[in-house]
Amino acid sequence: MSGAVAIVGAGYTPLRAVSPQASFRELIFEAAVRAYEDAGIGPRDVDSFVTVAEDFQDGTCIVDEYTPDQLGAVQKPVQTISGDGLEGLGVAWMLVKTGQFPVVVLEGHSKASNVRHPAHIEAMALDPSFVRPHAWHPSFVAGLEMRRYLHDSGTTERQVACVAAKNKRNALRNPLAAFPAAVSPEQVLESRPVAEPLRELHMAPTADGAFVFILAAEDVLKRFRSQPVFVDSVAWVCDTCNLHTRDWGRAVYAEKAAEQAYAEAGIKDARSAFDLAEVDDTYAYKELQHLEALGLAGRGEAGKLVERGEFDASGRLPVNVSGGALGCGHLFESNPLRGLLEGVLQLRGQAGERQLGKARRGLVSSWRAVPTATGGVAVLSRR
Amino acid sequence: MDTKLRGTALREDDLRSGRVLTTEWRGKIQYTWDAGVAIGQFLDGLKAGKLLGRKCQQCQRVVIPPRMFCEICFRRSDEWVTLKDTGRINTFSVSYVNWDASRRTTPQVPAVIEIDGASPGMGILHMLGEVGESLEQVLASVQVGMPVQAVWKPAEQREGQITDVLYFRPVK
Amino acid sequence: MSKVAVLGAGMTKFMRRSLETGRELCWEAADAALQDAGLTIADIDCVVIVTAPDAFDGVHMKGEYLLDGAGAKGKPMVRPYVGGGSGVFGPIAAWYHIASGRYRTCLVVGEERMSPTQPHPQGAFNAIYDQFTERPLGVNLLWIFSLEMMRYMQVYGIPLETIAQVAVKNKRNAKDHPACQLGAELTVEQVIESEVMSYPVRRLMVSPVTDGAAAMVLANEEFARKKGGKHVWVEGVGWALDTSYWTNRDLCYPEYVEKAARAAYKMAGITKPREEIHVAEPYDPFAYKELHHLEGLMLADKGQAPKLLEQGYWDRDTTNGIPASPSGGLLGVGNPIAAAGLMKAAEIYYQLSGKAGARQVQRNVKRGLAQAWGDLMQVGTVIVMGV
Amino acid sequence: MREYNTNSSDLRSVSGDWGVWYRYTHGVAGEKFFQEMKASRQLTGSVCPKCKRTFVPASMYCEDCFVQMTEYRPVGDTGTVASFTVLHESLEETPLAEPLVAAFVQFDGVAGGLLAPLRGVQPGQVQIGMKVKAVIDKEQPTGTIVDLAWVPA
Repeated sequence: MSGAVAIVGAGYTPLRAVSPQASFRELIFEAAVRAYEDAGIGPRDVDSFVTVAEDFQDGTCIVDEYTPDQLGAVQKPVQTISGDGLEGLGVAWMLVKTGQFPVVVLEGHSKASNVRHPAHIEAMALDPSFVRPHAWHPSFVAGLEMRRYLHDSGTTERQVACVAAKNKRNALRNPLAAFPAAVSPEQVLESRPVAEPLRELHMAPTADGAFVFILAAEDVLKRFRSQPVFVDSVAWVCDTCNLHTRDWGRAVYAEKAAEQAYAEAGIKDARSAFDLAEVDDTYAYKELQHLEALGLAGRGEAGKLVERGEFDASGRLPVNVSGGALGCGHLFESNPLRGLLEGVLQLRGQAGERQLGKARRGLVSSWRAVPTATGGVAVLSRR
Repeated sequence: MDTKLRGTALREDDLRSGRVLTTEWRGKIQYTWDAGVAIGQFLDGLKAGKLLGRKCQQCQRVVIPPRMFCEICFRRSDEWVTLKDTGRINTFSVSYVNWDASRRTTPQVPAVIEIDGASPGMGILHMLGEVGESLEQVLASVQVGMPVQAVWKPAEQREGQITDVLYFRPVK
Repeated sequence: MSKVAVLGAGMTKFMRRSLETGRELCWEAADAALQDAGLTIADIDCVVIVTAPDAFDGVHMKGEYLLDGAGAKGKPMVRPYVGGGSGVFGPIAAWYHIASGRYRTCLVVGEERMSPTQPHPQGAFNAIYDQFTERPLGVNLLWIFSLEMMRYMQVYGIPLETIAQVAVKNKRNAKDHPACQLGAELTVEQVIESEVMSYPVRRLMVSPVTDGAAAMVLANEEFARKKGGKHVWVEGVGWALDTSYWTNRDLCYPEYVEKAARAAYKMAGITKPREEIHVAEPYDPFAYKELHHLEGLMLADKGQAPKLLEQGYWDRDTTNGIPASPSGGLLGVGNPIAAAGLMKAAEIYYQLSGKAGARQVQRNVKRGLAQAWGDLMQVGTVIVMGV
Repeated sequence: MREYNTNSSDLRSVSGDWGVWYRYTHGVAGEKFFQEMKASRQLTGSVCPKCKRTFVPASMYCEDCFVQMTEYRPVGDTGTVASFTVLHESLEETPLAEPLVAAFVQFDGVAGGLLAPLRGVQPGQVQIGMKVKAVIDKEQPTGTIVDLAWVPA
């Protein structure tokens, strides 16, 4: 493989529960302008474009139709990945590595507020023969998974509640966050049951927003004015989407993706390798399950560690210092791009009030939400 | 290549008769999309009986449907321009098929109409009306390049939707 | 940059409605491609799934739903999505997976199941139009094609009879394709006299509603050489997406196809495509589209593809022309969208490796291309392969 | 004319409904499963010729070995709750009148499992590892998965 790949530009909008002031095009345009400004280039300097989106989330059939204009990508090589932001990052990364596309743009956005019946859309991802006809609220999948995870790992409901309390509190120091709050674990435990043991405050509410990143090959980094953040590796793995054959207690995809990413990035001991981790927390228990799968906590230990404050912003390994999805909002396929942005800002020293003292290497992990068992891992570093 | 391919073809009757089992799903696939600045203004213009375009001072293009940015120059566009409600037919079709593939007895005539006052080639999709009730009549009365004019809903019935223009008709 | 070889391909029958679920179609096609390549799923490092709108199968996140049938369980899989261009984009995506140096092998699976959509699959296409300025007009899919066809005919003065000949040619070619859904021996008159759906589009100028899947296995040079034998290589790839404001473009010429073709030719070192491309599979969901695309591919001058058609230049048994859609194309073999594009790419592999059987073109072929198109008449995807 | 929307009364939106619905076949293996369930009230699995495991529900191929499964066999009607959830919310995002227990049940010596509602037990009494029995609607079978429920064994 030729040369390293770095992020040389990042643009974004604030994340908010609704965004009625702007169309999806205008939201993306705003993020794109910021990304190009950040890198000190224009869209004419870009060789290829990658976006992440799913039709039913945007409400447009063949949603990639509406991607080029607001990125300045008309008549350019543009592709949409029906996958999450880390899969998009992976595609952009591979394009750079072919040597044919030294500069690649990655876009992701959410207009979740425009979906009238999100549960109906989520339900359409369920197997139409064996699962969907039950017509259950799709959160049942997370409820089943959380139950089994608690059972297998010995994690307590209070420990899961600590995740929600931590992330919402972290979001108080992130001006981009849609749902910052000072809530106690007890308040989380008392919130409305949805799919027990899953409760309302365990679930990330959806938000709107847009992200644009610019990636470049190592040998062209001089073209950009920003400080590069290197993508040492990005890996993604699918377990099965089939609810009948998956392992309900484990995040197998995250285990395998981490294995690939760590091998490529030369990481021997994951526990001491990172200064921060932005780990998928679409549901609070997912953060713990993912921390264990990623090797950042031993099996059955993540709950105890979060309860002891080890994953706090001031802890041994700050996890979701951005506020995570629980504090910033669930952005569909763009969830990991919020984590990626946090990684870039922290590694550049631009994270403002929540800037960590030491931030040289970070990890971002993703999960494509219910009902999938697909996720990715990216390793970022500063030189 | 292998000439014995797999695949079990069914007839509609296999499913309708219940010989082969099926399950149905009627989901609520519904959205309310934020129109934002450019389209919000455009829709307000329609309600007021006007077609609005947007101009980029760098390339001097006036575009419709309007957007707040110029996708060619990649910059914020500069000003609103009230266009005429007339234009020329760029292309048209005479359609006998509805959205669900059911057939029509009288055709619809969709067209791309280049709007006067916008830059050359700037068209919108709309319908033609007063052009006949059959294929022969439509083909006799419509040509590419022909001037047309918008027929608006009465002001009190307009809602700020593209359908506030009922159709375009030939300029008499 | 590693060279990339095509090791095998396979597909299901193309059917109006299948008993098989989308997953099962994927498995049938993937298994056939692995067998053709002489490999097992354990040899596969990564998977690319191409499938057009979720609105056909009626499954949100369709790539996730299909993945275990596509052999992607426990593997990295991505689903790149460029609408109707996705089929040919499948091997393009496999190319960048392998050319990046990260993976040795890639299985591409293309699937489309249109039969679940009710009241008719065409209904799903309404939501391709702009939700603010177009959908409220009560749009339907045929409009964009008929509007583009009309513009193309008007600008270049193309007679309807010539366009009908594309349908005659492709439906005839398709009779020799084992996946074929709609092969037929027709006359130009029959095509023209078929039902007017959306003038100037006639029923026999439109590809059918189809369920089906196709698959292809690609590998890097080292893996291919170790396996031995003669290989078909990916020599160039290109893709381009035009503005979503389709009513602001002149529909008479597909510039996005030209952009995609130029990129692919450049990578393949092709400077005179009309001499250096020996067989082509241009995308033909509608009869005029094949001619339109042959011009965008610069295999004919603007407006001149119809004249060449009249001269038999695109026929399968031509000796001095470039056979176009020897497979029978979407008009004849069927149109399970992404699977159909992949079927076209597979046809070039079959032709170049001499495996096309009754469809093998007359002339000696060393290099060919497949092209697909999609979205709001907006995407061009081109792959050039050679031996 | 405004350059930005800074007033709530300027906000505009457009609504739309895709208007399509769906009819799905169950596939080669699913057709066998549901026909058997309807005709003989049995749950059908399929056997992988390579790894020798039996999977329920029946599938045309083994996800892991990627080979075709052509042998089908019943998996019995008694299984174990592998996980469950007490669901309080409907698909319409309104509270359910009665919470329901959705349970994933596995069968001895069989890979995979099935999802169905667990009835005849208080939500608080359900536990992972609990034995349950399949009940298949005889009165008005629909030939779909909603004919299946669990009750305590």
